[in-house]
Order: sequence, then structure tokens, then C-alpha cells
Amino acid sequence: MAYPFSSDHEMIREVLSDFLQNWYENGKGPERIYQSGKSFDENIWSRFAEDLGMAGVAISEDFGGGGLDDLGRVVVMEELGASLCAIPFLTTGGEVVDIISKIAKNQFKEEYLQKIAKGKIKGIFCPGHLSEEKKCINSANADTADFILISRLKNKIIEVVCLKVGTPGLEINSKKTIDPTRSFSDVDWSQVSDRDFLPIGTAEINFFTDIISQSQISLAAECVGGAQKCLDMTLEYTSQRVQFGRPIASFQAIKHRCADMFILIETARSAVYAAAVATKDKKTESSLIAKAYATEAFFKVAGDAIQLHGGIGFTWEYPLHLFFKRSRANRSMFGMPSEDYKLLADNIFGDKP
Amino acid sequence: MAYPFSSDHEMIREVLSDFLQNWYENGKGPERIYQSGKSFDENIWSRFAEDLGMAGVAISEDFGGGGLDDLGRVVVMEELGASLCAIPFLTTGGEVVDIISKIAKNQFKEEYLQKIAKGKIKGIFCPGHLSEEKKCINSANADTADFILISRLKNKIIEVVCLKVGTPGLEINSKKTIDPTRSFSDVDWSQVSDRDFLPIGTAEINFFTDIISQSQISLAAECVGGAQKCLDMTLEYTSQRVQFGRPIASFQAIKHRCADMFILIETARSAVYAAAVATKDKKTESSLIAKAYATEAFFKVAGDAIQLHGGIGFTWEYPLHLFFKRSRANRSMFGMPSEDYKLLADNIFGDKP
Amino acid sequence: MSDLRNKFSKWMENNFCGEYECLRGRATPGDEDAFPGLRLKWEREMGAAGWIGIGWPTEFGGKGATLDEIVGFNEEYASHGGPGRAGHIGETLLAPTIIAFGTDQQKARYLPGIKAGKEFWCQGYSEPNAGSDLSNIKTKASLENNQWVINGQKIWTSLAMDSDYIFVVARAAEGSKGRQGLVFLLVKLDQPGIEIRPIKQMSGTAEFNEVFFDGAVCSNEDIIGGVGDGWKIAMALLGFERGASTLGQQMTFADEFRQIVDLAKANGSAKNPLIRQRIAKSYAGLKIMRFTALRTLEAAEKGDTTKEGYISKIFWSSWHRELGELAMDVMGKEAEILKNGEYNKLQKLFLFSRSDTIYGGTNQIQRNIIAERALGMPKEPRGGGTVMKG
Amino acid sequence: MSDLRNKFSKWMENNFCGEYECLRGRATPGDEDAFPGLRLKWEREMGAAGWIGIGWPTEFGGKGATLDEIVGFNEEYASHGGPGRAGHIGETLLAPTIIAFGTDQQKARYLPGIKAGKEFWCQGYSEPNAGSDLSNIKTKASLENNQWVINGQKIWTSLAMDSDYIFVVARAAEGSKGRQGLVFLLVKLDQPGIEIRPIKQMSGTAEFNEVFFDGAVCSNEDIIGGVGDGWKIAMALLGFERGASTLGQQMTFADEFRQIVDLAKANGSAKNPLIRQRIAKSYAGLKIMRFTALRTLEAAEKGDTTKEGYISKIFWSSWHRELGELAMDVMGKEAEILKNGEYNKLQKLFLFSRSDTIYGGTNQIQRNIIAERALGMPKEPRGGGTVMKG
Repeated sequence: MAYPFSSDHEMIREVLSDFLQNWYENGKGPERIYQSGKSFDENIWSRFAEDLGMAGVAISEDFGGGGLDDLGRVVVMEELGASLCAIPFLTTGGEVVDIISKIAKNQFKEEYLQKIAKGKIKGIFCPGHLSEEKKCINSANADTADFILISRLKNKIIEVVCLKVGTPGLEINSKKTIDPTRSFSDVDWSQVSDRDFLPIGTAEINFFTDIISQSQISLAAECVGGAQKCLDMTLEYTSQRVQFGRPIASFQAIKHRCADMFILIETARSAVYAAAVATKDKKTESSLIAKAYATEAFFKVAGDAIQLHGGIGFTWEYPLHLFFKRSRANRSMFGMPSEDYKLLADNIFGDKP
Repeated sequence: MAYPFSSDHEMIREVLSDFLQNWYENGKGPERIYQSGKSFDENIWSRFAEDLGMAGVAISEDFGGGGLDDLGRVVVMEELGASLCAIPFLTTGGEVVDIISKIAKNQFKEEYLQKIAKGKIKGIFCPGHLSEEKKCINSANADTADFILISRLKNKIIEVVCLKVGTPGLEINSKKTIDPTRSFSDVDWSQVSDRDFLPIGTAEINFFTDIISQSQISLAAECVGGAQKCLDMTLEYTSQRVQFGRPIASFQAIKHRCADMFILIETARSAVYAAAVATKDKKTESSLIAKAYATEAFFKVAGDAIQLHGGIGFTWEYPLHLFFKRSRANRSMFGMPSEDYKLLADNIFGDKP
Repeated sequence: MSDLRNKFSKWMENNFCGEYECLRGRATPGDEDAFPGLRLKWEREMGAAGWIGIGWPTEFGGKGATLDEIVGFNEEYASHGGPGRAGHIGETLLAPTIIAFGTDQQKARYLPGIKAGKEFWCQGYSEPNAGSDLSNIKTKASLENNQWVINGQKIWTSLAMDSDYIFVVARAAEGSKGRQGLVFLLVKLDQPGIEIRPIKQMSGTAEFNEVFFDGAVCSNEDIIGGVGDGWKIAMALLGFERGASTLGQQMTFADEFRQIVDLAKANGSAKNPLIRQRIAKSYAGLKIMRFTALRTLEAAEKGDTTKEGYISKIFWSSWHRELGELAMDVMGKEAEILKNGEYNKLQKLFLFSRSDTIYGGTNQIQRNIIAERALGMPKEPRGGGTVMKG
Repeated sequence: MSDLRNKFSKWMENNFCGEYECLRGRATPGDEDAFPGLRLKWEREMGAAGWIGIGWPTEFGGKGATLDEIVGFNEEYASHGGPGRAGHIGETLLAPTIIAFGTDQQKARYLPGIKAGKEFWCQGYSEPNAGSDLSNIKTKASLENNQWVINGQKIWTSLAMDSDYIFVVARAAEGSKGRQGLVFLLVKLDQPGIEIRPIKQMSGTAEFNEVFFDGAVCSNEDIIGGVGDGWKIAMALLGFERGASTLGQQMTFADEFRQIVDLAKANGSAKNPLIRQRIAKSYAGLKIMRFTALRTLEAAEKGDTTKEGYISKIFWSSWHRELGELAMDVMGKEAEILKNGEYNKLQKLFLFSRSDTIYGGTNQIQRNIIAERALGMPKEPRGGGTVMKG
């Protein structure tokens, strides 16, 4: 792996890869999830948090976390992506940890971060300051959350409040999506009484820009992990499948397509790693690029993997379609790539047509 | 060839192909053109017109023409495209013939069509009714024209007038373009005295829509001919070039790329033939599609042909670059494909955003 | 409008209604398991009225319809929203093969059932280890007491659940290889030696099946051609696939395209210039697909074989796969959401169309065929590379 | 900013001016025949100031600069608009090879000339019939009276007209095949047995040359390694290509990109949403190219060999070719027109970039390399197919 990872990162990757691929079990893990009708596996989340200490990988060691940087999360998300394990790390271990770590008062911070690190509680973040409406559409992992952080604009300062799940008036409607391995829900807090919101802290808009960047990087890392798994499956399958007296991996059409997949994956990987280690002034742009590029790359690679698998690739019994569906769902999270590129162009030209 | 061609068409194709490939002489023909500093070969034009009777292929037999339909012109343009022979058939034998045939008075019609059929005179058409300015930018073949037809709006009716080259005030400035085998010029008639314009006839706007369609079909046919030649050259070259102990045509990467070229060419061909035989109500749309699709196809095929030729493909001595340059020039004639598709979308949605 | 087309249009108007309403635009690829019973009833309706096999020669009960008439017929069928044809394999593939190569007895036995819309056929070509390599067939047929006994497995068989018969390409001569020693058998599905298992696809539906043969039988009179002719017959049958039926499929595509346009207008995607470009290109592709099919068909009617026919499969399947992606992007924020927990029509289109570029010969195989047959490039060497596992 | 970077930045400011002004942003690929004399003078200027070979070990006159310093150096050079480096083949390819494999005598003889910017090198690898297949080399070298006598032909040699020496891979052992029996020779260009013919490209310029050897000679002390080591040395030299110099190239790309953005703003193309998407994607590609190069370089500095280095060539060349197409589309109606009868910079970019995906290993070869070396897929069989002509 090498640059930019430390030996800590390498160790996490190794442990997690074993743990998650064991759970994944050639697709049986995700299959059990959608067969169960639930959106994730509580047991895996507990072990992930407690045994491996991964839920709090980015939480300060003072609060029982791993004390690692964005790169640590990149490693975790890559491995989650490679196993389609949709435990709510993206949300709880990501933006929720960052918001609490950076703006919550000490008592709240201590309690919540310690519980998160132990896998006792899970939360999501709804960026309420971006809209007038008091709701959030297609929010990932909301159906398994214990609490919800909501940002809201108040006199040009953004305030973050916390709502416990179960608060009267709070509605969380989960929906089935094209990706059967991760849940989406609509969260509506318009009917919650004012006194039920617990104020956590305040921050400026730039802070939330960074929160969004972090989530973009995590999503992009998940895509890289998923795409790599698709390529691995394809290399394995094409080396064993014999047609016309040869393993199909020996056909140039297959080789070149795999080479193109590799190019996409490695460039996406570069974009993700670069965004994770970017300095503050380059964070927003590099995260946007990583997210737009990696989500597109995953979609392309997953589609190509199906094509190179031939018939078995599009069957339900073979897990490839789950990666393809995840890739389509990721492609539309936090906006489509074409919208990202539109933003990027606005920055390049310094205007907005 | 078969559908939709008659045996007359087949015969024209055979004769022309021999004649023009003989002139083309593995690229020596076009090379002589740009070495000469002229934009075309007068001698070839005479023989094309007089010996082969091709200048007037679409002129009524009453005036010494071939009496063929749009498909006849398609055959001619394909063969011109395959040889990069930029004699001014696209203009003189195309829109100029159509305008004179359909709206000129008998005396003018007889004189001009007979002379065109014999290769004695050449003309161009400037669609002046499309703009306020009395000029036409990047007009093909203007530098070799003897007369210029100009359309202009007059009380909601469009009037066509004729200007002889040499008329005081008429300016024709020819320019070098990226395609050294066809000339572009700017034509400016703003300084010509009113009495020097010879009125030819009038027509409604729909008539000019059809004129444009015909030119689009001709341009698209030229692209199909050029693209086919690029594929032919590639098949020839790759069957002879040996690498790693095999003719490179035996490598699947080469085979598949050639297959993709074939797909593009044959679909472009379908579009062109369909447009040529389209009924009046489908003419505008099918011509637009043929033009947008075939110009893109030619550009892609010519680029791929260079790639598959390797080093020799991008040298000046080998004629492939001339096809590539022609394809780029054609791609921007009468608007870029993206503009064509924009128009098409406007029609599909029935609106204009 | 031709007389026949006119008549058929009126017939559709009067008969494709009532209980059949729910079939409107259904049972197209990706949706072939919709309303199985009713679809078969509808086929009988078509058959009874004489609308099956209109292109067959009159001596076999056809109308000897011209190409123009068949094109018109298909267009009318689609424009009235007729459902995917459950009988198309029998009607457009097997019947012409029997007419060309079958015995009088086979013609008398099988054509009427197809014509009446009462007997349905499916195709037993692909095998798990043969895939796109038809000459690598392993299913065996051995002649015992004037009966062929069949053992082996076929896969990617569409419509098997709705069918009465299957035509099977099997290896008759022990030890034969490649194209040699194959036999083309007509086999009844409802017998002890046959088991059908549906294959669930990523779209959640199951159009394809595995068919297992464990001592299944057919009479020695039920082979087309002789032993060793199997390859020739199988290829000839595939040749009939380049028929007017592709135009019917295109009408289905046009219908899907129109739905996407309507949705784009309704949800505002139509304002997006990138979507507009893709819509326009998709439309151009649809038209060009039609132009190309007509060119091939009309040339064939003149007796010419043309090379552009080779591009049909890869062009339509790639176009359709892109249409699926476009459909999702037009849907926008709703693209991921399953209303009522089920894939809607466009989501199914998106998912099912991934198989279009695979079944019936992958795009890779199509490019090989184009390069070798249309362009005369050198053949792919068999063998070579390192075989890591059989 | 590092000390070295700082110093170099100031030096560029004080020295890249005056008569050198006209070299600003010139002599990049596609424009390498610009100002030949002045470019060489500029190299001597760089050499005299000690700015050539900063990454070499100090014992050979280098500064032993770290990766970060070399990256910084290249960025400063580009941001000051420094022209394409006429000496880069000697400095970044041959010198590291001599340092790694050369004799003390060779080091003493050749490194100072390179360092001083006084002796220029070009590369004799490709041959007309070898193309991308380096092991198929036909140029022969035979040892006669302690001198190697060379006969044969090299092609696609860039900068040959400006060079003093060429390093040549030739076949030493009569009858040897493939990678065996090759020798790596250092040959003076100015001698009777060598003829250089420029190859005019579609861009109208001539960066590449054919080099003909007709009894050309070099001393037996001028081979690197022994007879039979040619392949190993040649490959090691190519390994040095994955160096920091790619970052310099990227600065040139950034410059071209910026020009296109400026033009789009000026001529209104920037209002076109399709152009905006392409500009944004191009920008993302440029950044990702840089990220990937840094990843490879930093891993290499840690002593790790990573696989993503294999994608460098195909990624930059494909990106650059697309940039050329984008440039034309941004130019709009002016794209086709030659002002003053000559290609402007962006037109040259468009035309020259078609060769990027070909020279130095075509995209097809790059994909083979990636598949076989990075992904461990089976090797392409040699031979097979029908050889129609040698």
C-alpha cells in the first residue's frame, strides 16, 4: 500500500479486511441483510465497535477512540465498500463524530463520544441549515439511529441541536431503494416541540463545508473499495472461465477492459488519498473531485464487471449486482457527478452562468 | 450495395470510384493539391463534369444532366469523400443546382444548368436570409466560383439573386484552414451596388429548409465515404504490419476497434441513405440526424484509424492525417453536432429552453 | 396503409381490450414473467384470428405477407400496445426452420400448433460451460430403440416455464468435437426427464431458466436434418432472427423512450442541457436502428446479403443499456427509491438492460463476429493462454 | 518553500529573461523544433548555474536533492514559463543509467557534458519493424578491432537534430532472438556512418527522426554492461522515466489548460454547459494525474514499488488527446482557420496530441502491460493468426 499510509493504517486494513470479508462470505453476508428485512447487522456493528474499536477510529484517544485522521476513515470505508457492509460508520463514525468532537460542550462530548466508540449509540446528521424545510430526504442509516444532529441557521451563525429518536413529532420513514444493502429514510422534525431540541453548540458555515468534504471523501473511499472488489472478482472469474479452449482472461478484449478498470480504480484511489491528506485550503476542491470521480468510476467498473462475467454477472444469486446497485446509489448521494462538475466549473471560471 | 440503390447508382459508383481513386493515388492526388497552393484541380473538375457527366448528376436530363435523385448525389459524395477530392460538387452540383432548377426562370435555368452540367461554370450559395449582415463566413469553394447565389429576405418572401464574380465591391477572401484539401472563404457583398444583383426568383422559407437538408445529406455522405476509406486503409495496414510475430490484425484489441469503426460507419450509412430517400415530412429531421451522426462518426473513425496505424499514422507523408483533418473540418460545417442535437431536443420536447 | 395492415389495425382495436387491457405494453424483455396465463390466452386469440405466421407461405396456412406488410403488422401491433409475444420463438425461429429443413410429417405435426397459438417453444442452445461458444456443447443425445435419450443441461432459456416444447442442440456422436456430430432435436418439456429452474436476475424477475435433461426422450422422427447436421440447422435458425421481429422490438424501445421524454418534461429534467443532449442522441440512435434494420430487410428481400446485419445485436443492446442509464438520470432523486417496495418500469429497464449486452452473444463475441465475418480479419486462435482450471 | 526551491525561483527570475523571453512556454512536445540554437544556449545557462542534475549524488556533481526539492524545482521551472528541456534525455534517463551501471571511465567521460548542458543525447530504441516490440530489434552491432560497427535503422528518435550522442540498443550476437544478445551502445552522432532524417508530422512540425546507421562506430569502452545485457539496461533506463520529470510535463499541461479556460471566457464558450462539464472533467483529470504521480514518487522514495505507476503513460496521453479536442471545440468557429497560414498553439496541441497515445508505447501496448504486469493476467501469445506479409 505504502504512501500515504502509516503502519497503523496498514494494521487496521488487515484486521478489517479479514473481519469484513469473513462476514461478506462471497455475498452471503449482504444477502442475509436484505433477507432479514433489516438494514444492517447489529451484531457486526457491536463487534466492529467493541472488538475492533473501529466505530471511533477518528475519535480522540482521550474519549476511547483510535485517534486517527481522515486517512484512517478512508481505510475503514474502503473495506466496508469491498464487503458491502452497510453498518452506519459513514454517518456515526464520520460527520457525527466530527461535529461532536469539534463543537459540543465537554460533558456532551465525553458522554456521546465514549458511547459511540463502544458501539452503544448511533447517530446521523441532517444539514437543516441548507433548506427552509424542516426535513431531510434520502438520509442514510436514519432508521437505525438513536439520535439526530440537526444544523439550523440562527442569526448568521449555525447552531447544532440534538434530537433523541422517540421524541414526539419526530418522523423517520425508511424507504426501500434500488440498493438493498443500505437504508434510506426521510427524516421530518417539523412537528417536534421547540423545547425537545437539545442545543449542542455553534459553528460557522466553513465548518460545515469541511464536514461535507469529509463525507465526500468517505463515500469516495467506499466506492474505491467496492470497485476494487469488482475488479478482483472479475480477475478471479475470468482466470477460471474457459471459452474456446482458453481462460477468457487470456483474451485481449478482457485484458484491456480489466486494464481500463484498473486505471479508473487507481486514479480514483489517488483522488481519494489526496483529498484525505489535503491541506485546509485544498480540502473542498479535492474532496469534490474525489467524490465526483470515484462515484463515476465505481459505477463504470461495476457495470464492466457484470459485462465481463457474462450470464452469471446479472443473476441475483451472484453478488455482483449488489455492487452495481450500490454504485448507482452512491452516484446520486450528495448530488450527481454532473452537478459536482458544474460546481467545479463555476469555481474554475469564477462565475455562475 | 443493394438497397436503396438502382443499377444506375451502382454504375456511377463503379466509374467514379475508379476515376477518383486513380486521382487519389494513395494520397498523391490531395498532396499535389495542397502543394500547388490551389484549392482544387481544374482538370479533374472538367473530366468529372464533361467525361463522366457528374457535375450535373442531379440536373434534369432536359438540360443535359443525369436526372438522378438525392441518392445519386450521395453516391458521388461518398466517392469524393473516399478520395478527399474537393472539387466543388458539394456546392455547384448541390444547392446551386437545386436552387436554379426549382426557382429560376427558364432562360437563366437553361443557360446555367447546361453550363454547369458541362463543367463550364461553378457557383456557390450564400444563405443571406439567415442574417442581417451582407456576408458569409467560411464558405466552401468560394474561391473557385464564377457566380454567387444569394438569398435575401424581402417582405416575408425570400428572393434569390445572382452575382458574377468580378462584380465591383464583391469581396472573396480565402483562408487557409486546418484541412489543406478544401478551401474556405469569407464572402462579402455589402459594397456591391444594388443594380449589380441579378434577380433569379423567389421562394418560401421551407424551400430553403430543403436546400439545407440536401447539403447536410451530401456532407454526411462525404463523411461516410471518408470513414470507409479510413477503415479500408486500417484493415490493409493491420493485415500487413507484423508485431510479436503476428499480423496486428489478429490482435483482439485491433479487431474490436475495427468492429466498432464498422458499426459507426454502417449506422452512419443507414442514416444517410434513409435521409436521402426520406419523404418530405421526414426530410428535415432525418437530414439533421444524418449530418450530426455521420460527421461525429467520421471524426471518431479517422482518429481511431490513426491510432491503429501507430507511428506512421501521424506522419505527414502518410495520407491518413488528411482524412482526420477533413473530418474535423466537416464536424464544424453548418454547425457542430452538439448544436444539431440541441435542435433535435427542441423538436422532441417541443420547447426551447 | 396496406390492406392487411388496415385489417389488423381494426382487429387489434376490437380485440385488444377488455380483459387484455392489463397486458398493454407489458411482457417485454425484463418483464417476461408478467401475466403468464393471460398472455398465452392472448396468443390463442391471435392464432384463431389468423394473425400468427402471416409471413409463412400460404401452403402452410400463412398469408405470404410481403416485407412491407410484415413491417406494418409489427408497427400496428406495437402502436396498439400489444404485449411481448409469448409465441415468437416458435413463430419466427422454429417455424421457418421446419419449413426449410423439416420433413412433411414435422410440418404437419408442429406448424398448426404454432399457428394456432396453442403450442409454445423455447430454445435449448446455451450451456453453462459453452456460453458464447456454441460448438462446445456437452449435452448428449443417444439413439436407443428408435428414441433419442438426452442427458445434460441448458441455460439462459427464456420462456421455458410457458413453453410446451424445446428445441435442443445436442452431441450425438460419442467423442465428436466442435461443430461435428451435433443433432437438432424437438423435445416435449412435460416429461419425467426434464426439470426447469428459473434464474432470478438482478431485476428481481426471472425470464431465463436452466433446463436439466436426465434421460429425457424424443422420437427419432423428431430430429431436424440428420445426425451431424445440428450445427447447420442451429445456425440457419439464428439467421431467421434477423427478421422483421426486430422492428417490433424497436417499437417497444420507442415506447420506453417516449415515457422517458414525458417524465423529463414532467419533472423538469428536460431543462438540463446535458439530459437534452442525451435524449437527442438516444432518439437519433433509435431512428438509425430502424433505418439499419430496414436496409438489411429490404436488401434481403432483393436477395442480397449485406454486412451491416452483423451490427444489429450490439447496436440495439448497447443503445438499450444506455437508455436504461438515461432513464435513471432523468428520474433524478426518485431514481433510487422503490415505490411500494418494487422496481418501477424504468428501474427494471435500467437493471434488465445490463443483460442485453450479454445474452444471445456478448458484445465481445459480437465484435469478434463482425471483425471476422464482416471485415475478414484473422480468426481468434483456439487454446493458448494458461488454463488454470477447467 | 524549501531553500533550494527558493534559490532556483530567484535564479529563474533573474536569468530567464532578455533574449530568452521568446522561449517562454515554448518547445514543449509538439513544438520541439522551436528555436533550436537558443534552447541549447539556455541549457548551457542552466548547466553553468548548477541546475542540471540536482537529483544526482553529490559525488557526480549533483546536489542530492530530495523528492520534494525536485518536485519544487520542476514546479518553479514551469511556473516561470521555462521552455521544454532539450537536455532531459541525457539528464533524467541516461545519466541515472550511467550512474547505476556505467564504468568509472564512462561516468567521468559523459556526466560532466550532460551536467554542463553542453552535450545532448537522444534515444535509439524503436525500429520500423519493431515498433512497440522492443525485443524484435534488428539493428546490428559487431565488434571489429575493438570497435563496434553498427548497421541498421532507428525511428521515432526525438531531438536527434539537436543531439551530440545517441544511445542505441542493438543486436550483438548473430542469430540471437528476442531479449538475448542485445548490447547498449553510446554513439557519437557526428560521424560518416550516421544519417538523420526528420519525420514531418501531421502538425507540420518534426520532433521525431529516423536515424540510419551504415557502418557507424563506437569504441568497445562505450557499451554499458556487457554483451547480452542490452535488454536489462534498456529496461532500467525506461524505469527512470517514471521520475519527477512527469511533474514538469504536467505543469506544461496546466499551462495549456489555463489558456483554454481563458479563451473560453473570452469567446463566450464558457457559457456552454457542455463545455463547462468538459472543462471541469479535464481539470479533475489534471489534478488526479498529479496526485497519482506524487503517490508513485513518494512510494518509490519509501522504497516501495507500486502498481499504479503503470497507468501513467496511458492516463496522461489520453487526457492530453482529449484536451486537444476540447481546445478545438472551445475555439469554436475559429478552430478550423489558420491565422497567418500557420497552426496556432492550440491547433498544434490538437494535432500533436494524436501522437501522444502512440509514441513511447501505444495505448494498446500500455493496456497489455497493465493487464500482464499489474494484474497478472495471461500473456499475449506470440505468433498465431495468419502472417500475410513479413
